[in-house]
Amino acid sequence: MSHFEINLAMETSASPLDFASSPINRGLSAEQKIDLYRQLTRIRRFETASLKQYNGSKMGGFLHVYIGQESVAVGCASLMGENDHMITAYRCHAHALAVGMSMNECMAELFGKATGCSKGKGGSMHFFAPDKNFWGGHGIVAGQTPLGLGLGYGLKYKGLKGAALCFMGDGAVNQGAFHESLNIAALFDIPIVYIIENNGYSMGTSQARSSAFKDCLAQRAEGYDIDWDLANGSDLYEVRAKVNIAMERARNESRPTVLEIQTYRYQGHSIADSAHKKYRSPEEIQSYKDNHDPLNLWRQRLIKENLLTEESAKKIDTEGKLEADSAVKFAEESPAPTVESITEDVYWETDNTTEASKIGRYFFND
Amino acid sequence: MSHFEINLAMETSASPLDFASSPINRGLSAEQKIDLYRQLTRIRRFETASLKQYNGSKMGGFLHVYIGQESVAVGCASLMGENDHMITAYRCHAHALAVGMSMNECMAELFGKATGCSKGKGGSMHFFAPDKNFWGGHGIVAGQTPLGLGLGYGLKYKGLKGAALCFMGDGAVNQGAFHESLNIAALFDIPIVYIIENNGYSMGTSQARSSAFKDCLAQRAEGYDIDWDLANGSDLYEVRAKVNIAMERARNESRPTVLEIQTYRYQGHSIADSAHKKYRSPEEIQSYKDNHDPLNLWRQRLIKENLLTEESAKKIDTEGKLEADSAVKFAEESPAPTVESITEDVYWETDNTTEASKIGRYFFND
Amino acid sequence: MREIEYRDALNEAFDEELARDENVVIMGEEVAQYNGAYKVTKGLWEKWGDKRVVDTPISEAGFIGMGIGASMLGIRPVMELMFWSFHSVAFDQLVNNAACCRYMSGGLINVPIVMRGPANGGTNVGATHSHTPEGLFAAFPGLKVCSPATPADAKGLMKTAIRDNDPVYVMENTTLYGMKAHVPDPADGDFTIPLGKADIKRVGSDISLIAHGASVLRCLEAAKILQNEHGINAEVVDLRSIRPLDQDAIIDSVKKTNKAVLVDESKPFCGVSAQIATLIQEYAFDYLDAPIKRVCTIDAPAIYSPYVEADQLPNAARIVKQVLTIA
Amino acid sequence: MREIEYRDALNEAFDEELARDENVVIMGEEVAQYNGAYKVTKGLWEKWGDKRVVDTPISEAGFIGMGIGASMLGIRPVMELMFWSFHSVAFDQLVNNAACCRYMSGGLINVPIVMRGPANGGTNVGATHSHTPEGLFAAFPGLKVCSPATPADAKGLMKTAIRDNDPVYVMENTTLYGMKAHVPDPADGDFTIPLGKADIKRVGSDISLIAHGASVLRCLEAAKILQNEHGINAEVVDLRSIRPLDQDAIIDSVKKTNKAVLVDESKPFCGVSAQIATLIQEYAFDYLDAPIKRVCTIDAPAIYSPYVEADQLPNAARIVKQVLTIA
Ligand SMILES: Cc1ncc(C[n+]2csc(CCOP(=O)(O)OP(=O)(O)O)c2C)c(N)n1
Ligand SMILES: Cc1ncc(C[n+]2csc(CCOP(=O)(O)OP(=O)(O)O)c2C)c(N)n1
Ligand SMILES: [Mg+2]
Ligand SMILES: [Mg+2]
Repeated sequence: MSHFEINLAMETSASPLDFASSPINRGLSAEQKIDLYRQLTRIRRFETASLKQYNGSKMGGFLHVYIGQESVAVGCASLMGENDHMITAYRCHAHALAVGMSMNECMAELFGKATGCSKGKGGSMHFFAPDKNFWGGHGIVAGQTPLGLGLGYGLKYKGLKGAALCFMGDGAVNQGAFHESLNIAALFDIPIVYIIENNGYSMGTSQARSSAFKDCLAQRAEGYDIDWDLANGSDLYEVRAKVNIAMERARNESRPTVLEIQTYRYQGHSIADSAHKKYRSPEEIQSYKDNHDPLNLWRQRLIKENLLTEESAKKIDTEGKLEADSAVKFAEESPAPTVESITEDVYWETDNTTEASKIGRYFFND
Repeated sequence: MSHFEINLAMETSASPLDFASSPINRGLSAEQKIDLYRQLTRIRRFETASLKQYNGSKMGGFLHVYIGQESVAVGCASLMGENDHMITAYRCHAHALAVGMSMNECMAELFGKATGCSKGKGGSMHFFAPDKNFWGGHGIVAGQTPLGLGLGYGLKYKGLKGAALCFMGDGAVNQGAFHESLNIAALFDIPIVYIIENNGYSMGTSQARSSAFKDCLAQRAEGYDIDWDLANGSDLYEVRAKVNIAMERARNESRPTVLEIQTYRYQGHSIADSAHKKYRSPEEIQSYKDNHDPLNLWRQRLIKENLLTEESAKKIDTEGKLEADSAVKFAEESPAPTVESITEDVYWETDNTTEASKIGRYFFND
Repeated sequence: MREIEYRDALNEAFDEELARDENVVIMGEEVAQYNGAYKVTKGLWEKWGDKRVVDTPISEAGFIGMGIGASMLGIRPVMELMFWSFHSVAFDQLVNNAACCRYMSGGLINVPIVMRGPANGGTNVGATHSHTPEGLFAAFPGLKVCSPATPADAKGLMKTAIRDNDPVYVMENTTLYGMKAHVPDPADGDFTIPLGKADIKRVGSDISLIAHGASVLRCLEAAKILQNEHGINAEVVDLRSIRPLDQDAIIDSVKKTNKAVLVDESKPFCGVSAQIATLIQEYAFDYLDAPIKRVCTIDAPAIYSPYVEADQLPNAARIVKQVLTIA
Repeated sequence: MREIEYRDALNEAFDEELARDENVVIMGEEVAQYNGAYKVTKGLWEKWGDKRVVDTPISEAGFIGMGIGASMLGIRPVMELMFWSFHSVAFDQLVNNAACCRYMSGGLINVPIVMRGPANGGTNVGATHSHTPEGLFAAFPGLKVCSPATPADAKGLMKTAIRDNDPVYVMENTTLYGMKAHVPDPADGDFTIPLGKADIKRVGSDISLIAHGASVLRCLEAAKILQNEHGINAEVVDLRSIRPLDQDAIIDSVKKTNKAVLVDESKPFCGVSAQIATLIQEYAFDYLDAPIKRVCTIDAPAIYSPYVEADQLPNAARIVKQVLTIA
């Protein structure tokens, strides 16, 4: 039984829900709905372009693309207000774009250019935009989960009404740091939403081979007396409805939630993962594309709602493609970081040449 | 509501159980039952003696005594067969004695003497007896939980029918390593029993201030689809009955269990913890001593079963006291380790002056 | 002259900084209601309440990571590791998230946390509880490390650490908590000591003893013996801060004395003293009359036995012996 | 002469040791069905099955601790960290349980595990994935560390590590996995290389370049340039093993050349090279014609950008430049 089927089995045991009519979705204007489609396509176009550029050897290191999962980042970001914060793992491009980062700075970062969002220092796994309440982009599996807790803690400490959204993969639930975070979240009443983006695999390992669980991964939250839920990630309405409930719980009751969102990645774990059609069948991949693709489903939805036509949808998609192309051009033409810049951005005090930075030796290069 | 009351509330919801008549207890001979009493008293006497010696400055470092919890270690050790293994945290004297280590080697270890079980290198927190399937004595909270998993893994790898017993405190459940261990235990079908010795406090922090949970700590096991149970630690019959079920599950089904045993420590966390009557009331301590003391209860039980009289019980207790006194004498008269011994027991290869040990420099003292 | 204990000097630093900046929050296991395992935070919870002084569960990776995350939003957590030795269960948060987030974000983030607690041997708590990781952390660019040897240094460095905008790891010492010495009266003004500034704890001319933390006190004992019994006038350089490091003070001292013995409670392999020796031979090569010698902790896990642990650590006798090989 | 890749040399070592000793078990994330993230364990699961080659969840502290516990019962786990960088989430198991259990038990226990995986920069994977912790672990008595630079060394050292009765941490290198060179044919007999034995990879007379891991190859490149363009005949000493350390080979080389440049992919502060420099100045003080110099990774977290990462690491140009300051 695939993880989607588990989900669907659970859903049908309750009365079938129409998430389109949940208050948070009913309030959406036509433009907003169309803009959500724009975000979905922009992300897919960005990822497609980056994949191509990676294969053209324009980047180094890893590239983990998000194609297939777009509804999750987009749905979540669309709910964020001034005091809501986001943090995620290494598969971070979509989250970055969804909170409003430009394709230019993101693509330039992938190219390792000085104009990148992290000045070429972070790369694919480390996009950041604190001004947009986006705190990365983190490479160590589950290492971001206590940081997310800290964002929630900070909100609460400052007396602000907000939620921290912390994303992680299905493989990440078995890291100790996550469990320590859950206990603290419950004990300290931290306004955080842990979102498990369950795409069924951690690298080449299926969920069943990496995690012991009863009905689903989010259910582990019960042991800490934390509310939890399971959502079908292919439906943007459902993502928004369920994440919103969790965010409201954080904002109003300062209580944590663990929300597992069922989704799927079409590509390999990273671009190096050429064997990804071995540990899962081509049929499985195709069936997700055919039946669960978040872009297709949202487009069809909006067409049915008479907000889009095939043509206008196509136009939006083309705009995304052009934007991605132009980001590639921007990245290509941007300057590389200098060797001198290697020792910048290490210490705040030396970067700001404060009085403190003048006392003692900070760097030990011969 | 104290953690005992929670326990009792849960018990009464089921039909009251008479653990004395469970098969594992019915099979006990008179001698065996009396010997269990002897073990309980030996431990209490050893701990009382060590406490006195510590206060007389005969030892360094920490001393975490086990008084009040004796039924747990004794009950568990009494169930161990040839292929069962035990590992625990720093509050380890009782486990050591219960598996058959001598008071002499244990007391000498506390004194830091060369005749100690760890040659004076480990101290109070680090008793070991691999020949008795006892693997320590570990100072880092929950650091022993993956090691325990390894003991179970080793059993399974070798095709032996046995159980690994891994003990930990109620404060230790919030360490990441424990949760990683639980997932692996369930995923790999490891024959292990995790025993949470819940004495209600981790240092000065009550269970409620350190852990978020629903009904009890062991229930967290549910998230990993692991069997769990809760036991009243003041009743030796109950401890044996419930631990035995778990050990049989390990031996026969190679499945893990998490078992929470409600118990209480009469002394402070360590001897340095002079404030322990502040974070818990003298009345609370007294009520445990009056109503839950495992020695008293077991003695009364055996008297009721006509296996002991107040007199014969007293005699056993006196023997324990004499044994402890003589262990103090042994420890006092034993030689201290030499300075040269500091660099022994670091590497197996250098200790055994193998060929390998003669190649390259191993130690970097000037 | 006011004399107070090292632990009280730290306590005063926390109290003053809690008053100065509402974003400062003290956090750790048993730091609030229990007053700290070593009573360093005594009275602060009672005075400042639940918000500013916070007890955590035994989840070092969890609460330290939480502090790092909160610091990105401008909170200034001052977090206790009951023993610095427990860094081992929070290492990822300490060396990746605290040290690298600024870098990986191209300078968009800073992490103004303080991590503190005792890091020393000498109290018979065995191998897992006696780590001295000052060199280990100073090896990670992005981190700052200091190790005060006196009550005044403890207070002055701690206040600076709390105000610093980068992560600062302060290594205290359980064997020093009860040490009493002069600390300027708060009434005489704000008292801080900069990171990166060594302190010549004894002026001398014949040999430089270079140390940090409790080893500084061992050096002072040794210097007395050297003076009285061997007529050797040793200079004692207290590094105080490991990173940033006062290289000038080290090199100046060696250029004057032409000889150096480094005293370091680290294990010898890649300890702080290895780094200092490397710098001295590079920057004072022509001034050295003899090889630089070291006195480190004897190269084994920390032994428990109270009968021999003192011998495993640097002590006056071992320092004197080592000095005499080159003096 | 048979030439095979570094990764295949390792694979051959595993295969041979799996055959030799039924207690050897290969363990780690993606090592079995996926053949390893870098295909180092390719084919082993298919050949040896579920019992001997085991995929683990992403729980480094959990499975490494499990391996340590199992090793106490005589199992010999050979555990992969997909990157050595991930040591940060398992640090407690690696430096306390693996390194100290023997000591704390007074020698009753031993921990015959192998930890292995790549530890290097140079592949643009950024700060958290590019740690080089060989010095960090060698600092803990109880542990052994080696770092092979060639396919033959990789095979020979790995087989020795697996048979060793203490914990051995083998630091491989993703940039070397594809390197092809001679490795003796198994048909010619059991091939092992002892720990603690350095290898002079190039004999020279004018200066000693001392390195380990991929830096050895950088030294060989630099030596060529030095010879051809500057007439300097450099000796290249490959440490291979960091602990135990072949101090004699180091000192002998320096006594011959009277000059040393240490090349070390560690960060400079307390890196392996700091320890080597300390030893040289102590044991070859009178033979040194110039200060010992170092070429380390530039002192910042690892930068991602493919345009500059090579400049952050030791490279031939930087080595040549440093040599010329003292040659
Ligand atoms: C602590 C740690 N261990 C291992 C890795 C290597 N690694 C990177 S991603 C990954 C798989 C994670 O899978 P999942 O959490 O499901 O996220 P997904 O890639 O599916 O988004 C692994 C093993 C790492 N980065 N950090
Ligand atoms: C990782 C780690 N953090 C903190 C400590 C300090 N410490 C030792 S025991 C203890 C309390 C543990 O309480 P619990 O697990 O309930 O066991 P108990 O002492 O009650 O037997 C603490 C905080 C430690 N040894 N290791
Ligand atoms: Mg996944
Ligand atoms: Mg407890």
